[in-house]
Amino acid sequence: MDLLIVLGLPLLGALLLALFGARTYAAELNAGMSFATLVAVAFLVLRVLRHGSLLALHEQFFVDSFNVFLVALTAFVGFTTALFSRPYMRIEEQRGRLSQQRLRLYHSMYQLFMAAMFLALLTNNMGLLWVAMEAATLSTVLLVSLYRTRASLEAAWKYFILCGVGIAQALFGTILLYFAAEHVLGRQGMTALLWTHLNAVKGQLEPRVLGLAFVFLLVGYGTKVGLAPLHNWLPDAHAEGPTPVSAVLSGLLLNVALYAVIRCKVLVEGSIGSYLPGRMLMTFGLLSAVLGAFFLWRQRDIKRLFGYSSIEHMGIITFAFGIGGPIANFAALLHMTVHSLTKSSIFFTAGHASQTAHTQQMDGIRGLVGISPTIGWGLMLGSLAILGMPPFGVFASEFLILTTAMREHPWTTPFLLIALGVAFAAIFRKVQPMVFGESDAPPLPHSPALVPVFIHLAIVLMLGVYMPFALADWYRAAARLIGG
Amino acid sequence: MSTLTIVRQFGEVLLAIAIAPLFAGWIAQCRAWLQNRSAPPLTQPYRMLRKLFHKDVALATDASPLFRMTPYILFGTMVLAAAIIPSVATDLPFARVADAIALIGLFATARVFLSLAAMDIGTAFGSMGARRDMMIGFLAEPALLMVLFNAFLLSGSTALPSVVEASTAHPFLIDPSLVFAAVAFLMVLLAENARIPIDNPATHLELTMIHEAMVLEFSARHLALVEWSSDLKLFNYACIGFALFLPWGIATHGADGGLTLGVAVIALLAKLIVAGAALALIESLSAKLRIFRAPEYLAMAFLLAVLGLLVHLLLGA
Amino acid sequence: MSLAEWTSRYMVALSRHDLSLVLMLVLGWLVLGAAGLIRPHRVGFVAHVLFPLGALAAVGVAFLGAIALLAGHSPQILLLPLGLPNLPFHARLDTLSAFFLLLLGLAGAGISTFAAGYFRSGQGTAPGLLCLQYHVFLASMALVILADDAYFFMVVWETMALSSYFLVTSQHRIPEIRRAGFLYLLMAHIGALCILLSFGVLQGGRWQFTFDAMRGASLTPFWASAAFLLALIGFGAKAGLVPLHVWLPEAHPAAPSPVSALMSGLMLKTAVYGMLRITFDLLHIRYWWWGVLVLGVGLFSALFGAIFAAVQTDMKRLLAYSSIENIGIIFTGIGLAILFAACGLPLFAALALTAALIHSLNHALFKSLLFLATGSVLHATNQRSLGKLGGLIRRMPWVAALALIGTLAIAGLPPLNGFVSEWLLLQSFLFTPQIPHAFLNMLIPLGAALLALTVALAAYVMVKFYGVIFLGQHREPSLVHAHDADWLERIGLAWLALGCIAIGVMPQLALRAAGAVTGTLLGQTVNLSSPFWWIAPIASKQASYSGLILLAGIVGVVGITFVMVRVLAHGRIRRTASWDCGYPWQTSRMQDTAEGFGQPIRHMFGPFFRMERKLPAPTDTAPHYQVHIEDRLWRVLYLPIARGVQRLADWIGLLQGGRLSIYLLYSFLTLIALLVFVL
Amino acid sequence: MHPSHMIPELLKLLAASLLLISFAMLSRRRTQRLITLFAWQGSVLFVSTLLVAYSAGLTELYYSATLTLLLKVIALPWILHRLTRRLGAQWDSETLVNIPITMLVGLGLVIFAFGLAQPISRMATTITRNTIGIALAVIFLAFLMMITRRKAITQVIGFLAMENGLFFAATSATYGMPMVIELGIALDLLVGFFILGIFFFQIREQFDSLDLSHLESLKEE
Repeated sequence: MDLLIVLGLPLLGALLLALFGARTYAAELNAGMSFATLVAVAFLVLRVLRHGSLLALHEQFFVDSFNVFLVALTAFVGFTTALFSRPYMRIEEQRGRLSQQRLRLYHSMYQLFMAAMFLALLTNNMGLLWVAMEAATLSTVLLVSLYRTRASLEAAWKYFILCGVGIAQALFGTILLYFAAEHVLGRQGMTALLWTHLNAVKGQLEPRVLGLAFVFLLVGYGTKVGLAPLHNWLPDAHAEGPTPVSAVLSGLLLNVALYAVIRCKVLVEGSIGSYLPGRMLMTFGLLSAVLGAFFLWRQRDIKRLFGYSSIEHMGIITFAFGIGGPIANFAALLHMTVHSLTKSSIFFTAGHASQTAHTQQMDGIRGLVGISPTIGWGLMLGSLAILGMPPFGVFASEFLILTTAMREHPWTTPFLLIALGVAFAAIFRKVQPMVFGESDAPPLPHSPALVPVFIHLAIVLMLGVYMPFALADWYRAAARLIGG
Repeated sequence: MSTLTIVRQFGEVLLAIAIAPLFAGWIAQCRAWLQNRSAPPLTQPYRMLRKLFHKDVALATDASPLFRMTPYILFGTMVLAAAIIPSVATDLPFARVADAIALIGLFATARVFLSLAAMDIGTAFGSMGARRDMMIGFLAEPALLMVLFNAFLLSGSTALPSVVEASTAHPFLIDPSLVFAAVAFLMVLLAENARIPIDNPATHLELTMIHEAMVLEFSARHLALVEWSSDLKLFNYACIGFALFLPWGIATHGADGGLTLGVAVIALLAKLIVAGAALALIESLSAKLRIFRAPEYLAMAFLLAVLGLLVHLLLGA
Repeated sequence: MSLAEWTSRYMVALSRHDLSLVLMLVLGWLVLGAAGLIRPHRVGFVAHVLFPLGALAAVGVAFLGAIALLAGHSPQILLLPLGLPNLPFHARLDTLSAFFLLLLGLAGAGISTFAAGYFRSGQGTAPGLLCLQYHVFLASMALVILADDAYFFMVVWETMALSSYFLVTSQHRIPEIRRAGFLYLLMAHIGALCILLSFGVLQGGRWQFTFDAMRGASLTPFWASAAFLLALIGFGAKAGLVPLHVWLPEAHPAAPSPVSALMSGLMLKTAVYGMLRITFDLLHIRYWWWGVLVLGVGLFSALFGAIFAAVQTDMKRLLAYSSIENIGIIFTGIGLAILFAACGLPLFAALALTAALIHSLNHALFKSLLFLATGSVLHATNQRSLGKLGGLIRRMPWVAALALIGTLAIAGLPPLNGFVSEWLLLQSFLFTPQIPHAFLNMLIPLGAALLALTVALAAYVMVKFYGVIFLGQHREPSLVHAHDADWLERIGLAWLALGCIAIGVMPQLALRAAGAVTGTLLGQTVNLSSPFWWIAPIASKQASYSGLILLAGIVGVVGITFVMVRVLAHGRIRRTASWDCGYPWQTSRMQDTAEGFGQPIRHMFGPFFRMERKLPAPTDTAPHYQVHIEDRLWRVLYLPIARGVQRLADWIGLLQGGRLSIYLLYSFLTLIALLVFVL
Repeated sequence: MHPSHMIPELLKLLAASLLLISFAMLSRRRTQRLITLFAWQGSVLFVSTLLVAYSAGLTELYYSATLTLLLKVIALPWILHRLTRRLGAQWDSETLVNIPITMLVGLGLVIFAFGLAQPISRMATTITRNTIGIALAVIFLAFLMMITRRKAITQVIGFLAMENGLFFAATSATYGMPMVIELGIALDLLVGFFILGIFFFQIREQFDSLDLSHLESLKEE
């Protein structure tokens, strides 16, 4: 039941905001709806914690330890982002970059996007998963092109075409999956696409077909994860869309796409019973991490910079899932969490920073601590966190990933070392002058909403030095479920 | 330790203090003869000291306490060194306070203080001399250490008394490695004591002087102490050389009654006479090197010491 | 009952709860740091309340460390309610950590006291924030020493780097300082990653990141060596071993002087600690070539540091390079220890290790002392360049006198502490001919010569340092207004100077402390039976040294001489101008400059440097001489790496050409490739 | 000859024609023609779906057949025609790779697709066994078309052609996906298409052309 509420609330929000999105209280409404969703999710989570995983509506929807924590994360970041976007969008509007109508579009699309992601996470049906992913793409296309500038249009177009084509591959993969499942499960009751059923019989599915299916699914959803070399849409979309959108793209959409990939990986690995999928993920992961790191080196635009850093981190996570096994999966899940928290908080500060300096070019941003200490320190700490500096949680996961890699696949560690080292140099040499040094820019008209930033960073910090048992068990259960 | 050893200890120290100027004077006399000048009397150094002690001190206006302390410290370290080196007998209460390496350290202390004092007044010459003297120092020390390595390999100890006793145990042993080491030591000795070919104690030609440049600002009793301690330094080096290479005659532990001590003193004087003459000869035969030839010279010394070492390891003595 | 009994009983009682007490003090540091944020801009409160308290805590840490060393009981372990699931933070206090705690406390106390007088409000970070960063830095160093599992270790290790980075960049408005900070943090991070990988090799199995598990794990020779090399790179980068030293001469001068003291005096020692921990504790086996490697690197770093220190013209850079030199000496000792241990000569290994440990302690004391002294000079004159100082002994007698002790100590002169450790190291070199390897037993003795050269060079450098700053004439007229340090600073300096003297005249105490460590690490100690003023590490017959008697002797003789001279020669003292060689127009500018003092070194060790000299032409009306010294390694090693990354980045950038068709092509080709792969 | 035997033959015929149309699309330059071809492709798809529905007697396939008819034969082509006329984008400028080479590559892709489909067709139980290879080929060719074309509209047509291939795969290989999914997919397609429509106008008003060469400013310079 509350599962339906979780799905329904954002849809309702989308509807309401489509109607009243242009009003002055739209931003508050947006935040309010997101908060309601968060509460509903909290109830859902409690139920799952109490009674374990559950199925609903003819098994079309289900919640297990893997997706429930992603749902919680999504709801939380969705809420904080809504909080952040309130003052941010106000300022944008004041500066005349957005009209009331655009704001309406923005708000309702934001809610729609959330709805799509919840659907993708909660559905048990691989087909619906695909539909939801497509829906998420479409809604974000509109969000990315919100400013209707040449650059934003170009970014949106590329985003649309690349992800559309990618998602088409995913559909073909899904068809193949269905094709294989049908022989085992038959057509009755439409169970042939239900993940739980597939998971139950994965041993009997035809390996060759699933091998092919996995390739298509990987390429398809991998495009949305932003795995190199399918990543090209990502930096453009992150740089040109409004900052809150960049935050949710990096923080949530990538996770959801990766979630889809992992669901498929579980099935396929079970079927063909070889390390092939794992190896593929590891290769993609390493490639993305290294390429992402080197891309970072030559960035000038602050949001582009952190877009590439998302590619790098998604690479690391994918790599960890590729290694598989309790520790690596655990680390990967942890990294998913801390990355989305940290990255979204960074985008918050970056957005305000570029508003303060009236430019996204990093050479134009200077001496933030002088102008507004909260923004400056927020950016500095966030960057240090994302660079894997303890005691932040990102370090915890990287610690586990590196040590496990050293144990299981030593040959990969040099690449990881290069990736992390280069990324560190690349990001930090840009961030330092932005935060420190002199500047004479005036502070922002609206006081920036940096509470979300520090909440996120606080959680990340806590995960680095102390992990609540509930959370730990939760991760462990999920890790066991992914297996590999 | 018995009163006897203490008496012996003080006796040795006093002897050293007493005859160090004499040794310097003797060398000067030999040099004069070799360069057929009319030689100054042997007592010349003593007269000089006496005169200096009774003069008034002309102290530079902004000389710091460091400057005024230095002569005493120099003298102190040198006397202490004399107390440590077994020049007459090995069984000395002070001998175990510092082994040969610590002895080098002691000399280094003296050098550093002198250099600091030289820089204290802030004249061009002072700091120039200090710089050069420190340079000679850090070039000489590795060579000296290698020499000590040789001694150590033979006796299994860096404590001079043990070295002496080890080598006097089987008399007239000439280990081939010692030959190299001895030459190296001699070269170091010349360099460390500001003698030709590195420095010329008799010069006041400003651009070439090292030691003299440093002591330029000292006067009267300060100068006296500085001079005396440099005499002591030379004497000490000579005694180290004797201990390492010609230990015969030194009264060893146990066998050090009055008679042997007398013999030891005679032996010491004999050695000093010979050594002084030899030094004078070398100095008169060799020409002073340019300051930047010094590295080559001391590298040579180092090389010889290392050769000695290798020879020893090779012949597995 | 008698006082002795009472104290001993008291000690035992204390030593039982050593670890928890230490942790409490560390927590106290953190609390003090946080308290700084209450009134971030109130200098009085921060400086005169918080920092002295921090100093007290440091004394406590030192005291507890000393007790733990004396008690010498089996290590205490404590699990903290923090950390990863299945991996709570483990803290452990054994003799090795106790020794370094002692070091940390002793030096830390002096530095904190000094800092209380030093920090003023002004440009840059607010005092309160500085206080936080400072105490977090101290605490993290203490925790690094106490950590007993890889994760805890890495967390506090990086926290240490981070807090020190913020301290270094406290004057972040100056671009050079930002650059230094960046370089520092980058090197620190890469080093940390290497250490992390080394732990990855050492781990005892899944989730087995505690040091105990690592001790249990058995590695093949290949992996053992891999772990060792990774650790060497990681800790070497932190310690500033050549060629990983480039950050050090930049970062240490950039920081405020107390922080430079902390970094040079203490932080570098945590790297030494880590090296010892992994090599002698976690790894169950050692190979002789490890020792040779460390020895070589150490000797080279030592010589390199000394040579570069000799040509510096900035007093803090000079000290930074001299830190590289001393770290090199310490690692030389470690290398010898590994070599001896691998060759089955535990006694000599113990000797070398003792030398390394004591030198760590000494360096912590005198390097902090000197950095703090430069801090006072900086405050008094606002000058860091040696070329603009001089004659300060007459303006700041206190600082000058205390700095003189530090100078003599670091120059390795008896009867001070620097000499003790160097003497021990040379002693252990004397046994290298006994190594059962042809060539090694002939080559390594030469290392002793190299060491001697380094030590003598250090003396040269220190004469330059002290002479140019404190002696001679003022090179700038403004120096007349220089004022002496205030009382808190003096106390801090005096404390450290006292430490130098104490260890110098009573080396046996340090020897016993180090003995406890070697006893646990190697199961072997040097001879500790001699009385406290006397050391004879192997045998009294073999070699012995007594700082106390030496000092007493010198003082005695000097005293007697002084009295005699007073009695016999009663010449008066006449103040006159210094002798001008008949050229009366001498100015203070005619003194030997720092460059001039470095000239022989430049001349002799030319190949080490990259020199850019600007010589005046004979016709110049205003002749101007300028020389710029640069580290060759920077151009040979680091710039190529940077360029390589840049080039690679440019190539990879071409992937993002902006053409949609090309992007589509990528995904198409990926698809095809994968399909072929699964076919 | 009994119809139940004729149907498979017919389906193969249709599949072949589908492939033929894809090649034709690859070779055409004029946008109008492309749209017509796309419509033809849709109708072929429609017929084949009908046949499958009839032979397998699945009511839901009839629905999806009608869906195809409405969406792909009538709606989209019509809108596309209007768009092209409104935007005056009848002509596609030169392709990036010249046509013959494109054809050759296409040929290679077809072979690859068939080879890939072998194992799958072997285990297929549906009467439309080996058509999945053709579906795959259609998808590849559409992909190729998207890569080689310069204009926004032509890229979109390629995209839609790809969807057709997917539909064909779905029906031929698996008698169509569950209805829910079909509907969802159709919906997404429609929405996406309208968004595209909006985009065309936006792009036109910003760059006053639909030539993709204008959309190359975002890159690593």
